[in-house]
Amino acid sequence: MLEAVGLAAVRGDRRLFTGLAFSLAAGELLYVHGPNGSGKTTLLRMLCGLVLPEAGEVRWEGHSIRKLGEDYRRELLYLGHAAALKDELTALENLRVASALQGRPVSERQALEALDALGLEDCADLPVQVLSQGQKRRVALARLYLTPVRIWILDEPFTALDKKAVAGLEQTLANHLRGGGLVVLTTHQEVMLTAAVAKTIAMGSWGD
Amino acid sequence: MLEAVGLAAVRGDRRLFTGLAFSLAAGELLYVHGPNGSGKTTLLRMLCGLVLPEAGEVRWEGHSIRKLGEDYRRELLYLGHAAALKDELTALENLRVASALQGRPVSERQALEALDALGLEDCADLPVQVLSQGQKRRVALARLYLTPVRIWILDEPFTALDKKAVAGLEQTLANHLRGGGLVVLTTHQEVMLTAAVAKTIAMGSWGD
Amino acid sequence: MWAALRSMVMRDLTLAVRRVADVLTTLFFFVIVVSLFPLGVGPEMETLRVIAPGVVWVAAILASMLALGRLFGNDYSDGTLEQILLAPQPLSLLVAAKVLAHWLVTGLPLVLMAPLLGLQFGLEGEALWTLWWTLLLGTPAISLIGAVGAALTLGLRGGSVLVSLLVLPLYIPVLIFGAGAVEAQVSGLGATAHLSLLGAIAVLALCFAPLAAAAALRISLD
Amino acid sequence: MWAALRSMVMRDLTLAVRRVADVLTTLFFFVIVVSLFPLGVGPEMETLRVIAPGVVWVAAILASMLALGRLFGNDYSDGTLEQILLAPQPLSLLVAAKVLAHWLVTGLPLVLMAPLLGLQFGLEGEALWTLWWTLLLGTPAISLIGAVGAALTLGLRGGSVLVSLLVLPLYIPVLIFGAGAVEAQVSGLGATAHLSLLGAIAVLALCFAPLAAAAALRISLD
Amino acid sequence: MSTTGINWFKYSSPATFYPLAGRMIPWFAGLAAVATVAGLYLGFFVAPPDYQQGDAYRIMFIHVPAAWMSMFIYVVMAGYAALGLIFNTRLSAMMASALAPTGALFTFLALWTGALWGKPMWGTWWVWDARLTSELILLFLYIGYMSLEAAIDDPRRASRASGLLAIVGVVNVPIIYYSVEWWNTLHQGASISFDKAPTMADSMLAALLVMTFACWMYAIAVVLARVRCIILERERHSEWVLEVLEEERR
Amino acid sequence: MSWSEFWAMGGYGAYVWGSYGVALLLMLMEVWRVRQRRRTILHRLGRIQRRSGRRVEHEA
Ligand code: HEM
Ligand SMILES: Nc1ncnc2c1ncn2[C@@H]1O[C@H](COP(=O)(O)OP(=O)(O)OP(=O)(O)O)[C@@H](O)[C@H]1O
Ligand SMILES: Nc1ncnc2c1ncn2[C@@H]1O[C@H](COP(=O)(O)OP(=O)(O)OP(=O)(O)O)[C@@H](O)[C@H]1O
Ligand SMILES: [Mg+2]
Ligand SMILES: [Mg+2]
Repeated sequence: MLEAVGLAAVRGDRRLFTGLAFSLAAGELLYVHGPNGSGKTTLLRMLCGLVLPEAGEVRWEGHSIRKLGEDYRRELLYLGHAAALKDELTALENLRVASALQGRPVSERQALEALDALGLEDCADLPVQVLSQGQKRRVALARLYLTPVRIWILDEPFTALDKKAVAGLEQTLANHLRGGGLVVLTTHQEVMLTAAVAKTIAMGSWGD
Repeated sequence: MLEAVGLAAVRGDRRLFTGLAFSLAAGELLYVHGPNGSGKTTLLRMLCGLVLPEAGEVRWEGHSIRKLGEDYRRELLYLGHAAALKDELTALENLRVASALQGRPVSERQALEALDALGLEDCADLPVQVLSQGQKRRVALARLYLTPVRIWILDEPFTALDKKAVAGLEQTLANHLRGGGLVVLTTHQEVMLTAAVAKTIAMGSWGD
Repeated sequence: MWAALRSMVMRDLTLAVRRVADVLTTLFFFVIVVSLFPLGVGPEMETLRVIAPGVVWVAAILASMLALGRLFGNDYSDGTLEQILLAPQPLSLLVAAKVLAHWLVTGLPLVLMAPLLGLQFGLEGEALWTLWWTLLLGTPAISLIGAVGAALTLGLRGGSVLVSLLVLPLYIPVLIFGAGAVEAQVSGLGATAHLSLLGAIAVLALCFAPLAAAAALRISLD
Repeated sequence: MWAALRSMVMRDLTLAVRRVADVLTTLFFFVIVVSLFPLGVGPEMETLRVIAPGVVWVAAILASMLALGRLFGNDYSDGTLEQILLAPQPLSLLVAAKVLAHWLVTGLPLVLMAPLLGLQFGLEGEALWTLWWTLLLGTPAISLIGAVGAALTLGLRGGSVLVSLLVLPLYIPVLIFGAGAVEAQVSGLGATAHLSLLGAIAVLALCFAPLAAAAALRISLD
Repeated sequence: MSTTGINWFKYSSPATFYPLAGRMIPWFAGLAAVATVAGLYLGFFVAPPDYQQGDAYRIMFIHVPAAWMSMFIYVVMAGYAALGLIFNTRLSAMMASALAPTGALFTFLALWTGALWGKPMWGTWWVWDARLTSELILLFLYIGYMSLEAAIDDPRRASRASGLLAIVGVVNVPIIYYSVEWWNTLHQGASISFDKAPTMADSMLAALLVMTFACWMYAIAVVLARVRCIILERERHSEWVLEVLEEERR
Repeated sequence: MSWSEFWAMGGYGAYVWGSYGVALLLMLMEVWRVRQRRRTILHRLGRIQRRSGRRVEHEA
């Protein structure tokens, strides 16, 4: 169970939110929405432990994530605004390096399968530089098929994806939830998933 | 009259378009649309003379714009993806510097009026750094109210603008067209203007 | 046209005032590099006096080279450079205006600071004066030549290191005459020959560098 | 864990091979700066031999300082650094792995090239050998210390100049012992004392710099 | 109409040059091999030892051609770059970038062989003499040219940018040369100067000329081979490349 | 003149052969690099050709 208790964020002059709280059990999805600049990305990075809360704390299974440290990070997969890909490496190399960093090296075959699942079979050996925006995004998303972690924190994963890929990703998210995973998601796009299952947080209403 | 004759663009490996041609008379609007990466920005920058066509040429009143040089640039206003604002200068200073560069210095009063017209009266003396995305965009757009040039080339001018500002900008464009101006426009958003008046070019269909 | 040029210079100066940290860092870099040498070479005044002009000049070149990144870099990344290219003025004049502002902000402080550093190395009187003159003539040439390199490497990966690779060979004549003048003065030969050559280089650079830099900008923004 | 560290090093080395221009530019910057000195100071071999260790060392420091921008910079701007922070390995070890790769790519070539430059300055035999050893011990320390500065200035405007202000003072001991060793050797005192001090600095840096850099990275990404 | 004419010209000239170069390469390579063997024979077996330098002077037969080539190639490269920039012809730009590595190679060889010659003759590997210094700077110019070209991803933009650099550099070469000469001779008598072999035997001169010829042939062959690669890389999307490849495969 | 004398070059053997050896080595390396480059580009072109061939079939 992922819990936020009385979270507050201040960036520069602005107080983005205060007293933000929620709890998310296994199999639940949290949909964070709100206008640009309302603090969605800040919240997600706070949940990962990248941003230090001004007040409050984030807890995983009842323990503060700052105490848990590596043990929490081992359960976590975060995909941010930036795709975290190296332009000079091929899609395949990027995927394998990312997995090894995550502490779970994968074989070439496994990585290829994940790329296949996203329709990237032709691009596996191309440097990411020459891929289109949407293809880049998919390479980043391929990690979802590789690392069996419980918490997925996804910042606008649907951007730059075409219709078919959006549907596929929604399917993947649903499967993950059915398997007892947790998902925290932000998106500006209206997708079916967010309409149905979701617990939501509307940003821009927590500030003062 | 602005004409394109057999334009071709190659970026890196990709041939973005070949044999692209159109002509645009006074009072006409050209709406360029197409998916991401299809070459819209490239085309617009080519029309400004910033990008050298791989083949073909752009003509203004029958003469190649490469020959015309400064005479063409004097008739032209281009607003690109980037707002071309200096974070450290105030909105007012930014506007006056931009106009002076364009060869038509404006007085403080004129600049303030233009900012007023866009609802920026409170922000005129703030450094652009602290303005919101939409306000920054408006400062850039304020140049439309200042420099009486005939050709407007606007790359996604509607991004980050709220509903009211979009309507205002459409009005401005319509006025400019009525006054015998030319507009080349790209946008991903569906706006009324593009539905009604426009000559359109669909990118992504000119390549091979 | 003059209005456009003047507003260009004024804008860059205003920006420099608002970002004063940038200006100071160049100056401090210069001071630090010069001060590193006694540490590396040892404290004998005799040696130091001999190498002083060379060291000051190399440090000045390195410092103004590092500042080159800011000559067009900020304007490039926020889109202003596109607007400058589209202005109905000769691009080379606008470039010259920008270089002037850049020199006032990065080159001139070095020139003013150099005599102090020369004193630390045991230079005196005539020698110091000559050093000052060479810097006054040489640093504008350096800014001008550097502008070409900066324009060529705009927006490239690892541009800051690349720019040094490109412009350092071109700086060599300036360095030779600049540092040589002081030595010639000290050895009693007189520095006029060196100084006039430096002046000639500066004038040449003033005539051609803005043109080359303008061409390079057009290429870089394509 | 070793797998993660190894893949970190291998990744950075692979990237360096793909961007070989980046690697070469650091090396050539070093070569060019060293070659500038004779041009500034004059061609007398006597003077050159005296200042050689200082010049080589100052150039090595400047070259590796310029390369610091790339240590975390690329990973920062494409988002990989966030992922590295989120990896379930101790961040300081990952940082150490990155610094190792960076040294192999930017420091080691300098070390290998230095004897050639020493020859150009008329150094020979023992002196050359000592210079080589000081660089072999000193450049890792420089990379390690630089990592802290690079991590602190990540994403700041004018970061590249700022980083030099931060790290140069920390480099001074390395510079003093590095250049001093060669002089001690030449003057017959023997360089062991200097070399062991350098070694001690390197070991200290190895122990603490990764921790400090890791903390700095967490701060910079907040 | 006129635009199609320009198109045809621009696309076809690499297309016609590519097979032509392919046919010429074996000839130049063969000439290079023959001339090298002949030159080495003349240089090592026919030419007598120098009365002052002994056999060490035989380094000359590679050093002097390499030094000459390094300078010629730079000028030729800048010329092609200028043509490419002014007339926007693709082939000249490609020629310029094909020349650079070979020029850098010869520059390095001139430095290397010169250093190896200097050690026995002057007792030092290196002096900061005018000619030596400007040769070193020439190497830097080549490297800068190649680095800039490598750093830009788009080949068309890369060749324009590096072409501009080559031109700026060539303007600077004489300036550098004279400034270095001045710098070096102004305030000290040349402590060490080039001893030209006082009377060069005919056989020495012959060997030198033949080796120079060999270097020329080698350079032309290699550059043509490289420019063929560059043509293929840059034109790989045009029809004729695929056709030519089909033909070659047959 | 014996071969050993020839290789000794009157005591300058290391310098003379160092020069010619490195020259030869670098030239061979250059030739090899050019060949490598040609092989790479031909390989890539082959792929492009096969792909475009496939596309044509597809359309037909
Ligand atoms: C690293 C050291 C050296 C470099 C960079 C170098 C460079 C050059 C260059 C650039 C040239 C062509 C100059 C011209 O044609 O005007 C040249 C020619 C020549 N060099 Fe060297 N050189 C070096 C060392 C030596 C040494 C040690 C010797 C003999 C002791 C030597 C003897 C010659 C001779 C005889 C010529 C032909 C001169 C002529 O044709 O005018 N060089 N060298
Ligand atoms: N250093 C800073 N100084 C001042 N304000 C800051 C600073 N850093 C961030 N901000 C502000 O804090 C807010 C952070 O927004 P955040 O990135 O979390 O928004 P978001 O909801 O993810 O927006 P988007 O939908 O555009 O992704 C923004 O309004 C930004 O202007
Ligand atoms: N140097 C390059 N090498 C390879 N491809 C390039 C290079 N520069 C641009 N491109 C490609 O050319 C295309 C240019 O797209 P452009 O910016 O014109 O698209 P756009 O239609 O404006 O897209 P958007 O809607 O995202 O603004 C992109 O697909 C880009 O990947
Ligand atoms: Mg966000
Ligand atoms: Mg666009």
